[in-house]
Amino acid sequence: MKKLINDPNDVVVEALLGVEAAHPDLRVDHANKVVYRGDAPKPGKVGIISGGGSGHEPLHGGFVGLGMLDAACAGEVFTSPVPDQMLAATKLVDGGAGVLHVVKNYTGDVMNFEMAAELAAAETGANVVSVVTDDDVAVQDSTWTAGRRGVGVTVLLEKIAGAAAEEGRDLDAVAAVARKVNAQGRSMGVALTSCTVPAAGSPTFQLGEDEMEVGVGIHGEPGRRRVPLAPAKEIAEMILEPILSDLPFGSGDAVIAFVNGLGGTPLIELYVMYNEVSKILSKHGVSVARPLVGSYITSLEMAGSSVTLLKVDDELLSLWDAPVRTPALRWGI
Amino acid sequence: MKKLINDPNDVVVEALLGVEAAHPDLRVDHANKVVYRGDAPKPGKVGIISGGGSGHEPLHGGFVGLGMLDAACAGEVFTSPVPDQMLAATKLVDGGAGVLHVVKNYTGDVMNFEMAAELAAAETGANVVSVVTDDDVAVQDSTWTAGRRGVGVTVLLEKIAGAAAEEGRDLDAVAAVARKVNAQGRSMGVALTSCTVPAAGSPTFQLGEDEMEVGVGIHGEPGRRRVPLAPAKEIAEMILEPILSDLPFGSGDAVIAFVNGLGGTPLIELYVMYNEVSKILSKHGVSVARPLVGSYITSLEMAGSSVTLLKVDDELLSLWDAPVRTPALRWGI
Amino acid sequence: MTDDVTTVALDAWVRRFAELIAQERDHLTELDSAIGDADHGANLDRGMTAAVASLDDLGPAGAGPMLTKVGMTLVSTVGGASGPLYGTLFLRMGTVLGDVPSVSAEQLGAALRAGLDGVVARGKAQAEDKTMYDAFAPAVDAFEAGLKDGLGLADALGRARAAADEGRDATTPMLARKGRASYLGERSVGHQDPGATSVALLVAAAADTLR
Amino acid sequence: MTDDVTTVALDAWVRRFAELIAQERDHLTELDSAIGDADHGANLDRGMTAAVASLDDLGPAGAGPMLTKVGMTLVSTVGGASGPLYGTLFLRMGTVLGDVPSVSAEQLGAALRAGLDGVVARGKAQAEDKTMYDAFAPAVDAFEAGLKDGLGLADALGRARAAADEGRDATTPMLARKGRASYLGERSVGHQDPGATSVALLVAAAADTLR
Ligand SMILES: Nc1ncnc2c1ncn2[C@@H]1O[C@H](COP(=O)(O)OP(=O)(O)O)[C@@H](O)[C@H]1O
Ligand SMILES: Nc1ncnc2c1ncn2[C@@H]1O[C@H](COP(=O)(O)OP(=O)(O)O)[C@@H](O)[C@H]1O
Ligand SMILES: [Mg+2]
Ligand SMILES: [Mg+2]
Ligand SMILES: [Mg+2]
Ligand SMILES: [Mg+2]
Repeated sequence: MKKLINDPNDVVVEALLGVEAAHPDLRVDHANKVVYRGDAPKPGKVGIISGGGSGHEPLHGGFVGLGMLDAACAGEVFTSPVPDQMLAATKLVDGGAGVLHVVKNYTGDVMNFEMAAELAAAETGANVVSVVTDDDVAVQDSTWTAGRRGVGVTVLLEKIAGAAAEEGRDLDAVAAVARKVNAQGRSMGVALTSCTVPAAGSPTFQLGEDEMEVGVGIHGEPGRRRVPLAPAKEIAEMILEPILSDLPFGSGDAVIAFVNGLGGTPLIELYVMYNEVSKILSKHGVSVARPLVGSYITSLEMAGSSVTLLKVDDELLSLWDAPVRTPALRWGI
Repeated sequence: MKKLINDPNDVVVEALLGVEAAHPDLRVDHANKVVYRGDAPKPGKVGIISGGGSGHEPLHGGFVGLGMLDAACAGEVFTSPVPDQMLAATKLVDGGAGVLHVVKNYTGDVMNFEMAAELAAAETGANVVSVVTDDDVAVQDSTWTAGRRGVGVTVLLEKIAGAAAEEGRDLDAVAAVARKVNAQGRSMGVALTSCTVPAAGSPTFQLGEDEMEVGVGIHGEPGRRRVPLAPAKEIAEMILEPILSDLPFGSGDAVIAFVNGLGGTPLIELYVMYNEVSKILSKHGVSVARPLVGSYITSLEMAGSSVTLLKVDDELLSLWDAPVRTPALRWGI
Repeated sequence: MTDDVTTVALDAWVRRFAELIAQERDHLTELDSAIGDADHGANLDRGMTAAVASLDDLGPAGAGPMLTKVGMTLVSTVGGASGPLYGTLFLRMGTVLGDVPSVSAEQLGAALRAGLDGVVARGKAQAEDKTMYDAFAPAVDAFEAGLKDGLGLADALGRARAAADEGRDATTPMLARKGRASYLGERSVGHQDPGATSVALLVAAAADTLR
Repeated sequence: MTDDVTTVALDAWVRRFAELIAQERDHLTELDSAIGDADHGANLDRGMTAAVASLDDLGPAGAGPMLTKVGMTLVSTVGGASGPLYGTLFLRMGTVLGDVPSVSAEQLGAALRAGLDGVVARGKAQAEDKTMYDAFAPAVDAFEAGLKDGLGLADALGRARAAADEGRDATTPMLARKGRASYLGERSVGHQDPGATSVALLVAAAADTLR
C-alpha cells in the first residue's frame, strides 16, 4: 500500500488536522470530526450540513465555507459517520432557521443521518429536513432495493443549496431547490483501477491490465460490469448514453457538465474526457451552460472518472454563479 | 497503460480541445498549441507567457487568465515546446509593454525559449525578458552542470508575477519580482510510484512495493536515491530538512507553504502531509502566511508529493492575495 | 444449575463476540471487498473494542443497562450500515430486558426477537435480501423453537448457532437487494454476505458463553 | 566514381537516419527511461518523420537549403533538448554548404565540424559530460583525420562510424553533468546516453549512404 500516511488508522484524524492548519477560515471539532465555518452559526440563515465516509475529498470538508456547506462530518474511510457527529454539526450550525441535512443515498448514511435527526429533534428541537441524493444511473432504481447511489450530483447540490441558503431562503425553499437539483441530475462512473482502503491494506478488487469497471460508485466497490479497457471516446459514450436517456436530457436542454476525476486520474486525462463529453452533448443538442472539470468527489486513489449532468434553468444557474468561498470551489469573492 | 485517452499521440491535442471547450474565457491556438487569454493582448500590460512539456497539468494552461499568465505553450508530454510556439505566444500577448518568459530550468526548455527569444527579437522587435526557475534542492547546484530543476516555485512565481503585471508594473519590475520569488523559493519532491508517458506505454521506472524515490522532479525521472517506503512524518522530514537548510529558512520567517500532489495522490493524503509540514515549520519558528494544498504541478499519474516554501514579505503577500481568475487558481473575483 | 443468564454471562457474551470479530476481522473485510467497500471487519472491530471498553467503564450493571450501553457505543463508533443495525439490535435487547441481575432463557429469547425486529425496523430488510437478517432471523426462530421443544438454554443456543451458520451459508447464492451489495446486481451472486457472517459470530458467541 | 557527395546522397542520408531512428525508437526511449524522461525515441522519430516529409515538400534543392530545411523542421517539431541540438547541428551544416548540387568530402567534413560547433554553442557540453557530444566529437575528429590520412570518403566515414560507436559506448561509465541525466548524480553512472546513441545512428546513416 503506497500512501502518504502514517498509521492507517490515523488517516482521517490527521487529514483533519491538516485541513485545520491549511484553512484558517474553517474550524474543526476534532472530537466529533466536524469541519465547520468559522462564522457558524449564522443567525437567521438556514444551516446546511453534509457528511459521509472519508476518502472522497474534497467532498465534503472542502466544500465548507461561504455559499456552500456550514459543516461537514467526516466518517472513517468509506464508512458513514455516526449520528453523534451529525448531531454535533447540527448544533454548531443551527442559527435558528433550521438545518438541511444533505445525505448521499447509502444504507449506512441514510440510517445514521436518520438517527441523528431523531436525536436532534429530541435534544434541541432543531428543525431538520433531509435531502437524499441518488443520481447514479448505473444502479437499477427500484423500491425493492437500496435504490440508486448518491454521487456527483451531491457536489452540485451542495453549491446550489448553499447559495440559496446564503441569499436568505427559508428551510423549505432551500430543501426544495436541493430536491430539484437531485431530480434533474444524473451521473455514472468508470474505474480503471481499484483503490486501497488504508485499514484494509490491499486493493478492494483486482482488475487486469486490460480491464475496467463500468458503473462504479465512490467506495471502491466493483461496478456493474467488467469490460475490456476502451479509448476515452468509447468510455464517454458508455457512460453518457445511460445518463442522457435516463432523465432524459434532450435537444435544447442546458446543463452543468461535470467531468470528475476519481482521485488517481490526472487533469490532462479529464480534459481529454471533457472533450469527448462535449462532442457527444453537442451531437444531442444539449448545450453546456457551465462546465466543471476536476477531482471533486473521489474514491481514494482510484483511477477513473465520472460524469454528472444537471439540467439547469435560470434559477439554478444564478445560484450556481453566486459567490462561493470554500477550499475546493471558489469564485466571485 | 491505464489512461482515459484515445491514441497516445493525440493526448495533448485532445486535452487542449477539452480546455477550450471547458473554459470560455480562454482561447486555444491549436496549430501552435498555445492557450491564451480571450482578452489578449492587453495594451500597456506586460505579457507573461510560460510553457513546457505537457503532463504537468494544471501547469501551465490552467494558470492562464486574469492576474496570472497571458499564454501557455504546451509541448508534447514531458518535452519542451518548440520555439515556434513561444514565438506565437509572444506575439499573441505582446501589448506593447514587453513580454516575460517564465522558463523552468531544463536544458530543453532553456534552449527552446532562448531560440524563441532570438526569433522574437528578430521578427517583431518584441522586448522579451526571461526568468528561469531553479528551485529543486534535490539537485546539486553547480556551474558545471545543468543546475537545479524548476519545479513548484514556478506556480507561485506565475501567480505573483501575474499580479505585478496586472497592476501595471513595467517589464523590468515584473521580471525583478519574478526573480525575487525564484531566489526565495525552494522545493523538493518524493515519488511513491512511477508514471507512464503515453507514447512510451510503460512506466518510466520500476519501483518495488516497499520503495520510494526521493528527490524526483516532474518528468517521471528517477530521483536522487531510492529508499524504503516511510510514513508521511518521515517523508516530510526527509524533504523539509534540505529545503529549510538551503535558503536557509529560519525562525521568524513567513512563508507560503505549498504541498503539491504529483498527480495520482489524492487530497486526503496531501492534507496528512500538510499536517506534518506544518508541525515541522512551527518547530523551526517558520510561520505560514498562506498555505496552498493541491495538485498544481504534476507528473502525469505519479503518486507522490512535493513541498515548496517561499519566503514572503509584504510585497509578495499582497501580490499573492491579488485577484486571480484562472481554471486552477481563483480568488478575489 | 438453572438456565438463567446472569449479567456476568451477558458480559462474557459481548466480550466473546468482540474476540471473534477481532479474529475474523480480515475475513469479514475480505468478504466486504467482494461485494462491498472493504470495511465491515474494521467497522465491527472498532465498535466492539469500544463496546468492551464501555463495559469496563460501566462496571457492575443490570442486564438491560449493560446491553443498552453496548448498543449506544456501537451507534456512536461504528457508522456505516452496520453501526445503526447492530446498535439498534443491542439497544432493543437492552430495552426489553430491564435493570435486572439475571434473565431467563425465555426473556433472552424475547430480547433476541426484539433485536431482530429492531434490525428490520431500521434497515427494512426482508428474507433473501442477502443481509444479516438471513442469518439472524433463522437463529432467533430456532432458539424460540428449541425452548418450545423443551430444550435447555445451551441446547437451544446450539440450534440457533447451527441455524445462523446455515442462514449465513445460504446468502451466497442470493442476489442482494439491500445494502451496498445491491449495487452489483447479478454480480452479487456467489458471494457470502459479510453482515450475515458477522451476525453468525454473535450467535456463536452466545452459544459459547450463555450457559 | 568521385568522392563528391550529391544532394541525392544527402537526401538518402537524412532518410536513412530517419529509418534508423524509427527502428531504434523504443531502444532510445528505454535508454532515456533509465536516466531521463522516456521521450528521446519519440522526440527524434517525430522530428525525423517531419524532416523527411519536409524534404518531400521541398523537392529538388541544393545541399545547403536541404540541410537547413531539415534543421528548421527539427527545431519546429522536436522540442526538448534534442530539438535545438539536432536542429542547430543541421542548420549549421546547411549554412556552411551553400546552395550547391554536390559537395566534396572536405566540405562535408567542414559541415560536420560546424554542426558539432553548433551543438556546443547551443548546449555548452564538454567532453565527458555524457551527452551526444561524446559520440559526435570523436566521429568528426576521426572523419577529418581519415581524410588527412588520405582515405576516401567511404573509408573516412567508416572510421567516423567506429569512433561514434566507441564514443557512445564510452558514455556508459560517465557521470552526467549536462541534460536531464545530471539530476541523477552518481545514479547516472552505468547507463548509456540516449543522445550519444542517436547521434551514432546519424553517423552510421552517413556511412551507409554517403558514398
Ligand atoms: N438494509 C439492511 N438491513 C439489514 N442489513 C443490512 C442492510 N444493509 C446492509 N446490511 C448489512 O450490513 C453489512 C455491511 O456492513 P458494513 O460493511 O459495516 O457497512 P457499509 O455497507 O455501510 O460499508 C451487509 O453485509 C449486510 O449484511
Ligand atoms: N547541454 C547538452 N549538450 C549536448 N547534448 C545534450 C545536452 N543536454 C542534453 N543533451 C543530449 O540530449 C539527450 C536527451 O534528449 P531528449 O530526451 O530528446 O531531450 P530531454 O532531455 O529534454 O527529454 C541526452 O541524452 C543528451 O545526449
Ligand atoms: Mg462502508
Ligand atoms: Mg523530454
Ligand atoms: Mg462495508
Ligand atoms: Mg528525454
